[in-house]
Amino acid sequence: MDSNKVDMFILSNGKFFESNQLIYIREQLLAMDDSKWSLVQTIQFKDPTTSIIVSILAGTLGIDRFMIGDTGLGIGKLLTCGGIGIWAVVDLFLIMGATREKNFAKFQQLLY
Amino acid sequence: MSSTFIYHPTESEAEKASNSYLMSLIAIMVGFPLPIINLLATLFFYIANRKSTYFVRWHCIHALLSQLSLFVINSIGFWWTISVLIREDEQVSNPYLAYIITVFVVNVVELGMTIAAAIKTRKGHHVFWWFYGPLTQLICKP
Amino acid sequence: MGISRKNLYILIMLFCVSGYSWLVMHLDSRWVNVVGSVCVFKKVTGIPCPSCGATRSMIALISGDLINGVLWNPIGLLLLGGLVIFPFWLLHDLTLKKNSFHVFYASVEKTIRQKRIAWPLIVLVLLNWCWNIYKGV
Amino acid sequence: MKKTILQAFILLSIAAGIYLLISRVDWMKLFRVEKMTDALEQKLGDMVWAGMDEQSIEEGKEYDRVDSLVTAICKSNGFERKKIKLHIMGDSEVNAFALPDRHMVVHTGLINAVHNNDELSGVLAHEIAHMELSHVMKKLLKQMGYTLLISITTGEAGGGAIKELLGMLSSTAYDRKLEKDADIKAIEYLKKAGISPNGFADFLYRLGEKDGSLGSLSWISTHPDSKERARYIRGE
Repeated sequence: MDSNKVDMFILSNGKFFESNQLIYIREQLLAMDDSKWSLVQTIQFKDPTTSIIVSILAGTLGIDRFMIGDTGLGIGKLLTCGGIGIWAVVDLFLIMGATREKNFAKFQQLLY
Repeated sequence: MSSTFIYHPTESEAEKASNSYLMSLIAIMVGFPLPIINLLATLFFYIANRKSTYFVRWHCIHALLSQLSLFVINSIGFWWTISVLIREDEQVSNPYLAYIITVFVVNVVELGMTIAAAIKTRKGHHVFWWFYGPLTQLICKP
Repeated sequence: MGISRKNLYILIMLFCVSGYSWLVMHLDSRWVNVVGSVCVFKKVTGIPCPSCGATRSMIALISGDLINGVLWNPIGLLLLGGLVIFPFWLLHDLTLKKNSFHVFYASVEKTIRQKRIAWPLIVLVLLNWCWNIYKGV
Repeated sequence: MKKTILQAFILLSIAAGIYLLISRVDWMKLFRVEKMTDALEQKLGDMVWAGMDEQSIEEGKEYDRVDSLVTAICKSNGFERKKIKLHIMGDSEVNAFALPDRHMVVHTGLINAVHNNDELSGVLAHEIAHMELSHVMKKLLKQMGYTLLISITTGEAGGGAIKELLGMLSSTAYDRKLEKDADIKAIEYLKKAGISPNGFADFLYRLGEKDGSLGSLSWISTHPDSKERARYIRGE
């Protein structure tokens, strides 16, 4: 794929991934067929900043987990009052990483 | 004190390691009268990150160990306070007041060190506390 | 995608261990008086969260009081059911090296994500929440 | 490994050292714990009393009778009579209780229930013992601590708490150990005043029988095992 396009993608979507994943993503994109470009552009990534805000506001209700697609964990959190508060606190610091992992998994699905 | 780590951590590693310290601070505030909350929180944080890179794991354990000793000290203070408040044969006494003040001092020192550690690890520096550092080194292998 | 088998099993084990220790703590009524509500949501907003009262519900259920158990919060029924069933299920899976629970979990997650299942569930949770607030749990 | 153990040992010693150093200071004196407790007691006493003022009778035949008995006990035991604020209340309930800051409340129901002055002296000595042993404040502080704890943890602090607290006091529900302590002290006071504790024992025994003629028996309902108490008072 054209390196210009790849750099544009990295620039606009960089915040959705871990910094160490970006190198890998860049390599994958460069090796990718041009026909997939439109597909790459249509993927909706979740913003880690949004998820941490949701986590702060409604973490004890598990909304943050529902949002990034961990439905089971969200239910667990909802039913246990955010893991008696402890899980909610821990998740406050995990949710951004978890969101990026989800985004990365989504990107990887595209490759196969 | 801080020293160099065996490798230079990336930005995301530094952030996660720093989070482990930050989280212990928040957990103390959320669970205030109960000392076990911060211990459990750091433990769960470590479990969630146990597959992470060496730098992140190292700092999770570092934070966990420091919270563990804090938990012991604070628990004694907590239950002593409860018994002073509830039991008829336990009164506010000089040893009690001295202990509570000691607990306070220890917690403030810990608080300062944790904040410093959170800032330093965020910048990618390796924080290495006296006693806790070598202990973590023993537990956490690359 | 989704949670790995190992992570799920660790999580469920954590849930069971902490759930049982939580219940044992609450069997001693003095503990309830000393600690009171731990719900962060209730402390901050002043209104009970959807699962507030679940502990009291479970305590009532354990002592055989089915009616009060449901009245406190039906979620207690779900949680207690999980606490009773999960350990056996996990034990079965781990000893026979199977992954039936993981499969079950994944299928539940998939089912729940379907809109025609999700919406009624959300409404149910919200109704239960309203009931909780009305009861003043 | 060895170094880490050594460091652990040093760290523990430092912590212990800090504690020992801090405990050298007399914090009780520094924080004026006792003085603050006294001031609090006075305030609480005034507060409780403010709510009961109207029903109190501070003169008349019954007041004089109780007053003379209290004075007699105080005199022979070397207590300052002036410090005890005696209040008689027109209430048919058989009850007497001590409030913070040495307010002593005696119901007319109790005065009518006793057969003679010895019996009345026994009850009065018991309440004075509660005051002298600072049971009132001890109990109140525990109750306050408890309420405080609950309000911190549940976040449901309110005006109801303090009201409940004061209600607790008038019910005189002390725990068993404090009651026994007060009984033993009361016997001591009675003996010094030259009054036979048998009267007190008789009274307790009668309460234990739950004699219908006594009317409402709140004093006894909060003081359990009155027959047993009568027995050990006789045995002394």
